Amino acid sequence: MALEDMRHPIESGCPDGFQYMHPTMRKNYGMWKFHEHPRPGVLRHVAHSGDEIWTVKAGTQRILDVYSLRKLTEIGDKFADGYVRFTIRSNIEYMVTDEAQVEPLIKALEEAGFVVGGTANSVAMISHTQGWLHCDIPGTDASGVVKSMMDELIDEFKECNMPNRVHITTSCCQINCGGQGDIAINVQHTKPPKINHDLVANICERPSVVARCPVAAIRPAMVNGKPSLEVDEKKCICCGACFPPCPPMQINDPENSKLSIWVGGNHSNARSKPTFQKLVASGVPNNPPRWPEATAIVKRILKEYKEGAKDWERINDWIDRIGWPRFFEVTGLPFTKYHIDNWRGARASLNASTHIRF
Amino acid sequence: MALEDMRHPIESGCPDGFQYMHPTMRKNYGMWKFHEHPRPGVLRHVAHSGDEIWTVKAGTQRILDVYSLRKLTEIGDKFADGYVRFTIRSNIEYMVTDEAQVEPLIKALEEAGFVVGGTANSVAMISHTQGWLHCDIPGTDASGVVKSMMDELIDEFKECNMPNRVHITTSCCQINCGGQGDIAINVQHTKPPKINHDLVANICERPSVVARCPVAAIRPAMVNGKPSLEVDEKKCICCGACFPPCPPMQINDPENSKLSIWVGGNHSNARSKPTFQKLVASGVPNNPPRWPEATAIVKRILKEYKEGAKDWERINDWIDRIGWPRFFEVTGLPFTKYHIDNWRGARASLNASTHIRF
Amino acid sequence: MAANKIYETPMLDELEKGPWPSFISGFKRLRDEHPDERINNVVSGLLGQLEHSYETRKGYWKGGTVSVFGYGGGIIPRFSEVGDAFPESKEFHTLRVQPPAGNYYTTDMLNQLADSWEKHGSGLVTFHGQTGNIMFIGTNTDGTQHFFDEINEYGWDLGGAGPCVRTAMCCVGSARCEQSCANEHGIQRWLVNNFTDDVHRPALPYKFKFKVSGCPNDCQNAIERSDFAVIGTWRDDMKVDQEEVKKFIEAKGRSYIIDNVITRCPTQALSLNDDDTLNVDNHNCVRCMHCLNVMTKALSPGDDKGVTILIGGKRTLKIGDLMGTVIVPFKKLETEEDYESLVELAEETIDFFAENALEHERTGEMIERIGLVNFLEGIGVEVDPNMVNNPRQCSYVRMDGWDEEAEKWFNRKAEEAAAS
Amino acid sequence: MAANKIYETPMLDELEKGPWPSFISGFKRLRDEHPDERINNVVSGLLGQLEHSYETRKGYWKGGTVSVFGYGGGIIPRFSEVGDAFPESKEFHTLRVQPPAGNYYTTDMLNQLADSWEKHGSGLVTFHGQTGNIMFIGTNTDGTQHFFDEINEYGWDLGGAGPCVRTAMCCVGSARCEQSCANEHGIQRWLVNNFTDDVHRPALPYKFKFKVSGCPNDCQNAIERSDFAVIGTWRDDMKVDQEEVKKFIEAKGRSYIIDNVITRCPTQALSLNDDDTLNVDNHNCVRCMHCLNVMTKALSPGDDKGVTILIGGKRTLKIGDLMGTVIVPFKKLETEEDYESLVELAEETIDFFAENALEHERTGEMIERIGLVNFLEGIGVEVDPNMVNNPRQCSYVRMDGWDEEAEKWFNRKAEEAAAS
Ligand code: SRM
Ligand code: SRM
Ligand code: SRM
Ligand code: SRM
Ligand code: SF4
Ligand code: SF4
Ligand code: SF4
Ligand code: SF4
Ligand code: SF4
Ligand code: SF4
Ligand code: SF4
Ligand code: SF4
Repeated sequence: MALEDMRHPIESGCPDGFQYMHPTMRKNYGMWKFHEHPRPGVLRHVAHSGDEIWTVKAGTQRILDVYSLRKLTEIGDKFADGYVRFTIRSNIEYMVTDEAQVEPLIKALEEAGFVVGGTANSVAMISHTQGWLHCDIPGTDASGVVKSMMDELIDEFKECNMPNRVHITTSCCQINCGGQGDIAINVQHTKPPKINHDLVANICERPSVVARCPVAAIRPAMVNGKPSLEVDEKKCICCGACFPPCPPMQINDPENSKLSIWVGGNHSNARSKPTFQKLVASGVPNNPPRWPEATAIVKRILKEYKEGAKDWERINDWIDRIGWPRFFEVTGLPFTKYHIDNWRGARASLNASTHIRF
Repeated sequence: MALEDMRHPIESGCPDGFQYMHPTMRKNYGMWKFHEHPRPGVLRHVAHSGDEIWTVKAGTQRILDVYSLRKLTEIGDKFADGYVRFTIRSNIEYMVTDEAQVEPLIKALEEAGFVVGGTANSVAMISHTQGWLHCDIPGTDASGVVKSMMDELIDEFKECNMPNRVHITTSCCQINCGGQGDIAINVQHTKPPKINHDLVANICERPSVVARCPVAAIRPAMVNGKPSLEVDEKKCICCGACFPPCPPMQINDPENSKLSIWVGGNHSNARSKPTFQKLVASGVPNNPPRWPEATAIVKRILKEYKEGAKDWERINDWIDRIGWPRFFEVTGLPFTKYHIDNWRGARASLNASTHIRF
Repeated sequence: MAANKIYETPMLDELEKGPWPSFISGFKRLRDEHPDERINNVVSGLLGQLEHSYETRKGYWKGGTVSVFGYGGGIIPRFSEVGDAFPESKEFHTLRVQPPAGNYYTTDMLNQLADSWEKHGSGLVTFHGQTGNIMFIGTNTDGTQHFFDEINEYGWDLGGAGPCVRTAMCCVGSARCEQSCANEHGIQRWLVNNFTDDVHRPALPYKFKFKVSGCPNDCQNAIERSDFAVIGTWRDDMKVDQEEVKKFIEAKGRSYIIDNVITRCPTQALSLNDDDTLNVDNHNCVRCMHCLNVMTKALSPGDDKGVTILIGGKRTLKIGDLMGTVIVPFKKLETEEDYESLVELAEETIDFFAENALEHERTGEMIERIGLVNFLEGIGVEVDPNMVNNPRQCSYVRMDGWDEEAEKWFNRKAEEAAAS
Repeated sequence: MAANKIYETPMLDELEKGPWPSFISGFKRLRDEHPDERINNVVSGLLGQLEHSYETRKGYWKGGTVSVFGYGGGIIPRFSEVGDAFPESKEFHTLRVQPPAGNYYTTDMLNQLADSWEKHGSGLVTFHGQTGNIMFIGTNTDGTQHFFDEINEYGWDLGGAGPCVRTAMCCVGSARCEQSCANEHGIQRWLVNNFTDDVHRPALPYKFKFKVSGCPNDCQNAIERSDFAVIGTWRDDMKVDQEEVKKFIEAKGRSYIIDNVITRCPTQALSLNDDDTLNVDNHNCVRCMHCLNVMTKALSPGDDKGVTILIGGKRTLKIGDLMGTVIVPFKKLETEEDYESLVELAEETIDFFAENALEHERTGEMIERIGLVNFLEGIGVEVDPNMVNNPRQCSYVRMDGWDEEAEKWFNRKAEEAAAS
């Protein structure tokens, strides 16, 4: 098609949400008084005007086929005035004004196979990324990992019997598009990239690949007559940062790309300031289709957290109180030299005191 | 004298303290039960055996002429069984077993011009260094600064009406032989060293001088035909580290060598882990013989601490609770760009939260 | 209808088991039941390639360059490295489409989007990706253009991909949350829609993300995950409904409120009076939200609302995760001028970023490299003690400008005093 | 007698005013009243030069090389840069003499030292310098040798100066303090006297300091100021005398104990029972000492005492102040073997330091450069979670040895279990 015939985009940007918002929410915008949590998966928000919004939250497979999507809209039409929203964890929320609508709505959702829950002090829907399904650099899958884990954690999603919200995230490469989390399951490569030297010259802009390496382990080199790249394997920390700009730097490896588990990432400012997650386990096999080893560790941590933490303590709050030595003791996870940070600012992570846990 | 006639040292090292220790302390070594603080400057330690040691602590000019020293020993002979010790802050301690000895001892010390106090929640004797009196690199004096300040703080030394112990330190150059402290008065140079190029070649081992610079601002250079050193004044942080190994790098300057004041250094593990001191004021004139400007700031900080802190809060504990914005508010000290750290690991000092003080 | 070729998927079949909704079952429905053979085949190929990934534990997509006419970004192009084995899905691009602020939809609109996507794409869609975009996953180059042309006509635009301003996110906030201290939706649209050109035509050193949360609970992870985080808060005293406090204590008991509220305050700003009323030291309250979260009826934010702005959050590359740093402790957002000055600050920030960041360097990394003060001076923001946890610990700094800097502070304080 | 020449000292005279003991008055006494003219003159010159420093705000001493026969260090040599103006004190060296562990003296011994110093030196002395040495300040090269020869005969030896093992310090501890969990004096002498050669003959990359505190109050600032800090602590439950607790509450009131003890515990390990007895969660107590400090009669350390060892504390040069890091969370010190193994650890550390540190690099800086783990492996110490505030935050690490390392941990735990 000739250029002039091409359609020019309307740069409308981010649409106004009000046009799709439930009228009661529009009416009471910014004038909400309080909320209650009548049961898992349901929130009752009351406005100063006296109006109420009952929210029913349901978990889905994040990646929806149009059938599932239409099923969700159909339920919305029947039971929820035709208004929905999605949460940051890809849960769907139906908002109704009349308590009477709640039970039928829940029934319809559950009959359709969706899972009502994920509110308050539950294990929230695990947020995930693309993985083998679509990304160009994944070390593992995303949807599959999450489906496997949610199958095991579904009761914790449906009931609210954790000390506080548990926000779990996953990422399918060390770039970590999934956020940090109370528990995070991430990829951890353990070997330097295998370089396909024949391709480097044509595919990779060598200087910018060199610049990508966090530890300056890459240098340009001639390999069998062709301009290529060389990695100092002593320096290489197997982060995979060189792979996206230069696919011949093959970092993904069926055997040596492992999973690692991190805990204590808390982004809310409630109580303590936001905290970064910390490494607790690594070398976990990347084991499709159901990744049982990773799930087992997650469940073990959740069990101890559930038993050991006080109400309202997030995982980081709990560990702050009992101390890391105790965390490793109760979870039975090994403490290794790899747990001792040696990255920038690592000094702040060392114990410069006699505060010892016995 | 010919070598063979020289006397060979007896390498006896650190002497055994027991030979000089009060017999009651020797007897009850490691078997003390508790202590009380009957009055400022006096401690009563009781052993499991029932024995008691009454300690009377007195402040002195740290650098003693033999007259003052003999005065102290004479008092020790008359009133304290001939046993004394010195504390880490160069106070002298007399230890007696009989309460009746305490008052006469105090009287004798005070008549001789020494100051009884410095215990518990007082302002302890300021620990200091050598300064112009003896060091080869000082930016200011030490004994004189401390004498001037103690003249002003003597009541806080003699009475115990601070929320907790106040440990003040001073140092006479940026090397900081004085430790950190609840309050520290340090030297802060503000201009790069003036280099005496004629002397560098003969006096300085240039490579090791270059190596001393924390910011790699020094490079070897030929200056009017002679091998010398050059400083990149953009990089130079005026730390003076190049001066000791190379005196021609004249860092000390009557005008531009200023004093800075730091607070919150706490080395005990009580409550929080040990903390580093933080910069609060700089650009304070180095103003002999009495340094009134520095003393005024110290007194202002002590005043607010005394009024604002809870019992047992050290200065760092107090500021932790009220927050730094409030500290600058109540002390009236200016907050400047220099307070924002940009040294290694500075990131940990930035506020990555919405915890704000209003 | 059905796909021409069905690939064996023994491993993926395992993911149809278990109580959680199965994406694989959804895929199979498209493969086996959808009326459009194109969709049957595309999804069949996708399943085949995915099974192959599961078996070999490797990914087989590579990037490329696909965009819609007039734009440089917004598409994540995917070409299969095993296209010969699974030709049906050898092109499988994703369109990133900006959601409405707050992620609201009518069911009708969702159905309409589904209709369009069935015409041109795989029938697979995600609400939403981690940056907040609707991800329409799986179409070829033509489909990309046609689908965009169609939905763009009824109000939808592409989001960001590549080194550009990215799609923004905000929490549900004012629409349904009593904690909200800000008009999240307005803030998001004021900000991101001021930069549509930078969204559609990647020309920055690297990506730049806005996220907006209505209160310090930060339900959008804005501090950790965005370059420019805007978070609602308040400046005056929090509101205490003492009657509700008493009710709370009647219901839960004194020790419950002591153990779960009083002792959890990070700054000991709370105390319980003998008459079961609550005492708040608002001067020391740091607006962490905890007590308001526990006592939703009794406690609420004050009236003097505004936002705190933090800059520089991001994930791992290339120096490790960074959280944003406070650069504006408090800013009112009431008048049009207030919003304009917010947008100006964003412009200053992005201009400075564009000029000073290295290639593929995020704002947080840039600040780490040049120091916060240089950044503040670059965007014309004054220092404030709320920007730091504590003042400097190291004496290694040249301070010969001390007197002028002190002067600045005293003048500012004098002005503030005069103003108030 | 009197000095031949008296210099005007208008500025120093100001320091004779005020209630605090004046060092200047002391100097003048030596200048004007001491029977020995040598002393009158030396101190007169000193006063003259010091006044000159006060007036010009500069120091006028330079270093040099002076030592006693057989030793390389222990002396701080000082030659005046303005010796022509103040010839009497143009040589003004300081001897650093090691004090007895704990800083105890009989008055007789002090007098004897004063006698010797009057014979050979200025009559100025400090108990003690910041590293703990007795500093005999001010003598010439001959005086240095003769004074040392004389006091060395009756039991005194030089301390460290230069790149060597330095004079050590310990608190009063067991001799008079109920908090003491260690034999501070024994530890100090076991350690430093094992290295007398390294004290007297500087041959290390840089200085190395030992400091010993009997409990976590750390009255010697060991964590901040020493390369090798040994600090007493205990492993079993602290001792609680409930009767004394009750007395304390009777005397001070409940709210006092709540506000000053219960709520100040860093780990909330304390709770007050309704019968006014105290409950200690020893499992979560981190031995910070606070509650014991406040309630000296009611609370005391347990019986299973030992020490925690931290390495790498120092002040500002060259990377900023560093505190020591825990490398041994707990070590019993009862038998001779225990002390020997402590000394061995010190030897391992100093050997590793000698071999691996750069010139003028302290242990803490070395550890910062090579990483704690490399240091631990170098001295053969196993990792322990008590060494860190928290595990690593950054994923940038190569972990292909994970399984072996995990194995090590499990084996150690198994052995410990078997042992206990
Ligand atoms: C799709 C998505 C994951 C998901 O399934 O939800 C995603 C997918 C990719 N991310 Fe991401 N990122 C996604 C949200 C994030 C987030 C979360 C967020 O935005 O809150 C982060 C962490 C926050 C941040 O910005 O740091 C994130 C940090 C990255 C990074 C590392 C950026 C950094 O500075 O550390 C990269 C690598 C890069 O940009 O070079 C990256 C790159 C990528 C690429 C483009 C990989 C590549 O370079 O080709 C992935 C394309 C996958 C695909 O085929 O679609 N993605 N990425 C998310 C975007 C969907 C959407 O637009 O809504
Ligand atoms: C004598 C001395 C040890 C020595 O061998 O010289 C000593 C002796 C005692 N200290 Fe200390 N401390 C001594 C220097 C220190 C230091 C080091 C310093 O001053 O530079 C510290 C750490 C400094 C810091 O943290 O910056 C120190 C931190 C403590 C603490 C912790 C205070 C806190 O809450 O943070 C206590 C506990 C207390 O106050 O009850 C303590 C308690 C004590 C007790 C009460 C212990 C006891 O039960 O006997 C002793 C009586 C002190 C008094 O005079 O009130 N001592 N104490 C030192 C006296 C110095 C002086 O003359 O002023
Ligand atoms: C005399 C004394 C100050 C005082 O009046 O008390 C002192 C005086 C000097 N110190 Fe110091 N330091 C003294 C205790 C300290 C301490 C405190 C301590 O040991 O607890 C420190 C901080 C702790 C530490 O070790 O870091 C200290 C950290 C330094 C440094 C910096 C070391 C570092 O790694 O940062 C230097 C510079 C150097 O060694 O190159 C230094 C260097 C010096 C020199 C030798 C300056 C020089 O290079 O010529 C000073 C000689 C002054 C003189 O003429 O006597 N002095 N010095 C203290 C030693 C007396 C004694 O032996 O008892
Ligand atoms: C719907 C949602 C915002 C949105 O626009 O999508 C949301 C909504 C609410 N959040 Fe949130 N939060 C939502 C994601 C988050 C996140 C981000 C995330 O999940 O990745 C965080 C920060 C995560 C972190 O810290 O790592 C978050 C931290 C909180 C907190 C702080 C919890 C804490 O104590 O640390 C509260 C306060 C509370 O729990 O009472 C909170 C409270 C709430 C309340 C109760 C606010 C209110 O009064 O309405 C809302 C009901 C939540 C519920 O379903 O129980 N919300 N909330 C998000 C639901 C996600 C989901 O479907 O599971
Ligand atoms: S985490 Fe990595 S693999 Fe997964 S979507 Fe993001 S970039 Fe792709
Ligand atoms: S994997 Fe990471 S560390 Fe290794 S070469 Fe590539 S970029 Fe550098
Ligand atoms: S602080 Fe500096 S000037 Fe003062 S004694 Fe130590 S080294 Fe010398
Ligand atoms: S003063 Fe410090 S920063 Fe400046 S040149 Fe000398 S050593 Fe370097
Ligand atoms: S961030 Fe605050 S305002 Fe927004 S949804 Fe969460 S709790 Fe409500
Ligand atoms: S909001 Fe947070 S800081 Fe403020 S009073 Fe409540 S708990 Fe304390
Ligand atoms: S450190 Fe502990 S044992 Fe030593 S004197 Fe101080 S309080 Fe007593
Ligand atoms: S010693 Fe410290 S940590 Fe232990 S109980 Fe007492 S106050 Fe708490």
